[in-house]
Amino acid sequence: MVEPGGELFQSPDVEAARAFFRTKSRAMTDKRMTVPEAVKRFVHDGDYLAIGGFGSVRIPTAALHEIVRRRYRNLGFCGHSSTHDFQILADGGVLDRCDISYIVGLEMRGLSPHGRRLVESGALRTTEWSNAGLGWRYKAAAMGLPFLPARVMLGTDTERFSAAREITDPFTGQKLLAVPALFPDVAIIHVHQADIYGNAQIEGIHIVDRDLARAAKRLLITCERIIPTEEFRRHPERTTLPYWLVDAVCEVPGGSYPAEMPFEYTSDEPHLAAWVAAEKDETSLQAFLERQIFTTRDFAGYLALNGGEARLAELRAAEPLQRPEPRG
Amino acid sequence: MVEPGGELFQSPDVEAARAFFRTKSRAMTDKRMTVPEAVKRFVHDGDYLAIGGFGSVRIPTAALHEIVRRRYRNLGFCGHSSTHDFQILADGGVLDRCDISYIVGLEMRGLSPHGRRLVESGALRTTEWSNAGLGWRYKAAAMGLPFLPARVMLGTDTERFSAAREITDPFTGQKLLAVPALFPDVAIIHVHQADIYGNAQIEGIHIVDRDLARAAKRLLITCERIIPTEEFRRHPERTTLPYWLVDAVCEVPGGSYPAEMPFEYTSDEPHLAAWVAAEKDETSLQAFLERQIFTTRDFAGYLALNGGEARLAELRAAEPLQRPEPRG
Amino acid sequence: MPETGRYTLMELMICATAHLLEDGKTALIGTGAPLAAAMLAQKTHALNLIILFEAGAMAPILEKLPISVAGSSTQTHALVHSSMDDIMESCQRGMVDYSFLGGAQIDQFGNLNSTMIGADYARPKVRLPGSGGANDLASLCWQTVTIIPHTRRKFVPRVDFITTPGYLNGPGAREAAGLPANTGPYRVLSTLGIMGFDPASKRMTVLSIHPGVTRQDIIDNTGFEMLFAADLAVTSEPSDAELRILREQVDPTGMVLSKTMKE
Amino acid sequence: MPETGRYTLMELMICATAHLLEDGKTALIGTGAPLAAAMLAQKTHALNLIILFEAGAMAPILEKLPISVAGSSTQTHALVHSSMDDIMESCQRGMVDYSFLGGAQIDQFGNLNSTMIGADYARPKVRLPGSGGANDLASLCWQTVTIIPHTRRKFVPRVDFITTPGYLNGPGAREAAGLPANTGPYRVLSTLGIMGFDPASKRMTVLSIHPGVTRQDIIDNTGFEMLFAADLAVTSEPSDAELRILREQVDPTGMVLSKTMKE
Repeated sequence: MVEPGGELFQSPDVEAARAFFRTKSRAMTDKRMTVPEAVKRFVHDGDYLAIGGFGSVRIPTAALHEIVRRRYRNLGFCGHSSTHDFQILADGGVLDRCDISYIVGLEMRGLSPHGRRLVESGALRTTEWSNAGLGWRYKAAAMGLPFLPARVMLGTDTERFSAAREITDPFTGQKLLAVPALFPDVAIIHVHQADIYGNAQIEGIHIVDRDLARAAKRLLITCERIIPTEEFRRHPERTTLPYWLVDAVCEVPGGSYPAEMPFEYTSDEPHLAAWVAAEKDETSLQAFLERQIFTTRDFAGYLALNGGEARLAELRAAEPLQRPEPRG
Repeated sequence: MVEPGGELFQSPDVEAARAFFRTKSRAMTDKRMTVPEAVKRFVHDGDYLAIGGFGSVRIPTAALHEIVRRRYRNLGFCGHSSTHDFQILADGGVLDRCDISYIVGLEMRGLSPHGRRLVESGALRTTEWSNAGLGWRYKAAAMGLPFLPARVMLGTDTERFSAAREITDPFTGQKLLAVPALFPDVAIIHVHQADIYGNAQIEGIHIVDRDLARAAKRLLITCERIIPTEEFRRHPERTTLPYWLVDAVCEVPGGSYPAEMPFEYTSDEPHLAAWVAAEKDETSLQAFLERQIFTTRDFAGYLALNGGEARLAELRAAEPLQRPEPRG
Repeated sequence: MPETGRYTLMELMICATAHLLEDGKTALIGTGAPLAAAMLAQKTHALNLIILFEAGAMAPILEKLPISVAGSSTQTHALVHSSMDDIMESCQRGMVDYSFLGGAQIDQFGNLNSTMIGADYARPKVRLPGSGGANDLASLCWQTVTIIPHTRRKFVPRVDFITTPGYLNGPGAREAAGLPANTGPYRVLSTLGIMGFDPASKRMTVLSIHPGVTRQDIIDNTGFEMLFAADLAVTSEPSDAELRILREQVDPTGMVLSKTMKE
Repeated sequence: MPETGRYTLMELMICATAHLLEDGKTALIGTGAPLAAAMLAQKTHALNLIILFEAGAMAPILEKLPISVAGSSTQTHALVHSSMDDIMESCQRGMVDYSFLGGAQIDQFGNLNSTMIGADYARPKVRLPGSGGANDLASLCWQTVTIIPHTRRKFVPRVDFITTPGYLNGPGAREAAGLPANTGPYRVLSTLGIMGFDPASKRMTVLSIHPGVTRQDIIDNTGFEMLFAADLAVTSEPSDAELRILREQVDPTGMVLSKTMKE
């Protein structure tokens, strides 16, 4: 029996979670606010943070920058399929602990030099997981369960350096892994459409965002556009998140830039490459962050600095996915 | 600690299930066939059967009648929110065992006299569950897990007469119920649209059919209409079931009659009331079944006997849900 | 209480139920009287009460009282067409405030039987539907309300089968069984009065008596020793406005209002 | 083998990978060479190969090679826009036949390291991304294929960190660990040859050597004792038709084909 070796950053206690969710407001109120307002109000030093999307796909860039801009400290992070989102937070120096299924790597774009330095220096407390294992931790929380059984990670060092535990199926005696529920203090998800109350539509694949949105204690939404509530009542099969899960709604057109937003715009590869290049040493990284984040007032400033609407128009033109035509 | 008292009708062994699913064909072949062909080919005496929908909503009536018409024997049944579907099978005398979260009852329509007689006589071996508990048994199977933890049924006679077991959360010590995976031998689900390969769309709520379709070893689909595969590729967010889950596709317009089909037609209340009335004693029930099922060649014959297209047109006109208008 | 005069017993009970529902809360509701109460609440003091149906409809705008909890009438103008697992998992996570139950038998701890009448599970005298979602909702939702006719056949010393958990065999029993903390029966609305549960003993306690009903009526129609609150009240009567909305908007066809609460 | 002549080493490896894929099977595929191989297989002998991406796209018709496994290019004309949990649960249920892996290190049992180089987890010499979905796919899919450059730095006696399970420490180890039965590494495609695993010892065994490569080349570039099949073959070369489809239809921009398999 492999003993759990990794640190468990968030409690899987479902009674504590239920007590919190009992008090979470279900009121149908106008939750629109600016990104700075939303971040200031719902993100606190020391919080455990989770981000929707997939690193370079559908990420809430504006909120990530604002967290760096406000120089938050000691945030925990769920490194689930994280690439540019982790890069922003790691470069900004706001993290002190991290559950990892995938960080530092940038898929086909190589590795993040500063992400590597951060972990190799021992400055980040880390615990290992797999994508499914970490995703099922969200699902356990979303289901109101302290754990879910799984058949992954078993027998590996990934298990040894995780905080999972081995259990036995009471019916067949099958050995299984128990992955503990993960209730992030705050999650931020970028979506296509939302109404003023927080009802939200995500188009294309959902990755793990349905479960993440339900697992999170506080949930911030940034969206490409605000639409009328009537649209949700006309297409209830398309509602990804009901409003009572959501604490803040921020309208940020182009809000996933420089990451791609399916059906909207593709990624800005030169900018992402420049970001990696800027990480080559601390000096160039700090100069880059100063220019891109600390001296830009907000996301609009950041976007303007990198080509603004004209650049976004190019990226929109290059997007492979087209919205489906109206149904017959 | 409550000892499990109920009979476990289906093995939750995930290794056996994996071995089966490994051999299940993923070939993209034309799976259209008549209901008699599909039932004859994929349903066998002694099988454990599960039905989609919700008893009087979106049920595969044609297949249920065919199972009775062919006088199957010793079928197991998953009585999850079952009303008219259970009524047809129970009246037809094809069942010998049943997992129960809800049977005999007909929601606002009272109780099934024959369903009562069947259980009160001891002719049916039964095991108790709750709707969530039984639904999560499908989900465990769909997830490839031998069980899922749950916080229901605990401390009650429903638990005592179930086949669930109590376990302890390895992280918090919380007492939980383990509900065993349920892999039905065959499931039958009525859907709105399907293509010739088995890709399927269900409109409105899904109840537990996403999980059921994935849990079932063999899956028969009856549908209101066949549509081109291109429609699925144009609206991939609306695909409820991918074709590789499906073994047979039967086009049966009005196929949920006399149960309602959201967005299509409402229920035939007088006919459902007549069915309950016919159950008052064995003689009247057998006469009713003779007339409605055994002497009708197929579902078309049954429909014609009860008003046919004219009646269906009235029920279509009375359907409260309208298809959403095309998206802007 | 005679079914004559300004309002019926059913109307009184529906209005009393509606008064229990706060605005901006989530309520898991089945068919019949509780749904009429929820619709009335939405049209009076609880505009943003979130109605959920166990089969998967979330926050619909109801046009007519549904026959089935999965039917089209539960899905009209809904915000989400979801699934039973999503609904039940929301309950398990602690997001659902109210749920409503019924049953063939209830005991002093609020345990409910909707499975069977008789002594032998294998050969029941009367087979009933079973739990359906009742056990789930009573286990997982924060406050459960039971609506049930008040007779000795239903208010029994010991239910033949505990389908759905009340306080089981008393204080601490739910927690010991592993059920979520701080849950359990909240109110019982009967044809004679409104009952709660004594915080210490978890025993059923009459909080208010319906107009025209006596304390003795309740004692005579209860199969166990019923407790009575010190500050025993009379159930507040429906207002003319409530009755008008109930009759004209909530249930114009009388689908529920025409029913009586007798067995 | 020189990167000159009728085809490149990358082209040889992509075609060899494509030959492993049967029609009408399910394949969980990431980005890069394996995806090029799957697209080639679809355009040659495996028209109905079902391509799945771990982030949620099911059975797309790919127009260009994606940069991200969650990007728009994985979703074009898909049959289902689903989610990672649906995909991973399909793998766990036994519905996914093939998956493809890579890594920084591999040992004789096919265990893979993509987490860290060094001896101390807390202070790694080189931090790598971690498992991503690799551990999941290697645990759950029926046949896993690893594509990896063949050097002593990668083919090591002992990986610094077992990120992803091969046969762990040998026969029976996967089953003892609780991993699904009859799973495990199927093939290793390197820059020098194609390896399988000895059924009895579960040790890596060369099945075929790429054209122009010698047995000694493999021994010299492997950090553990490599086994060789009795009927050692030469890896079949790409046909002109395959090369044409690969260059003109699968990867016209050279996104993958322009890469070399060196570190």
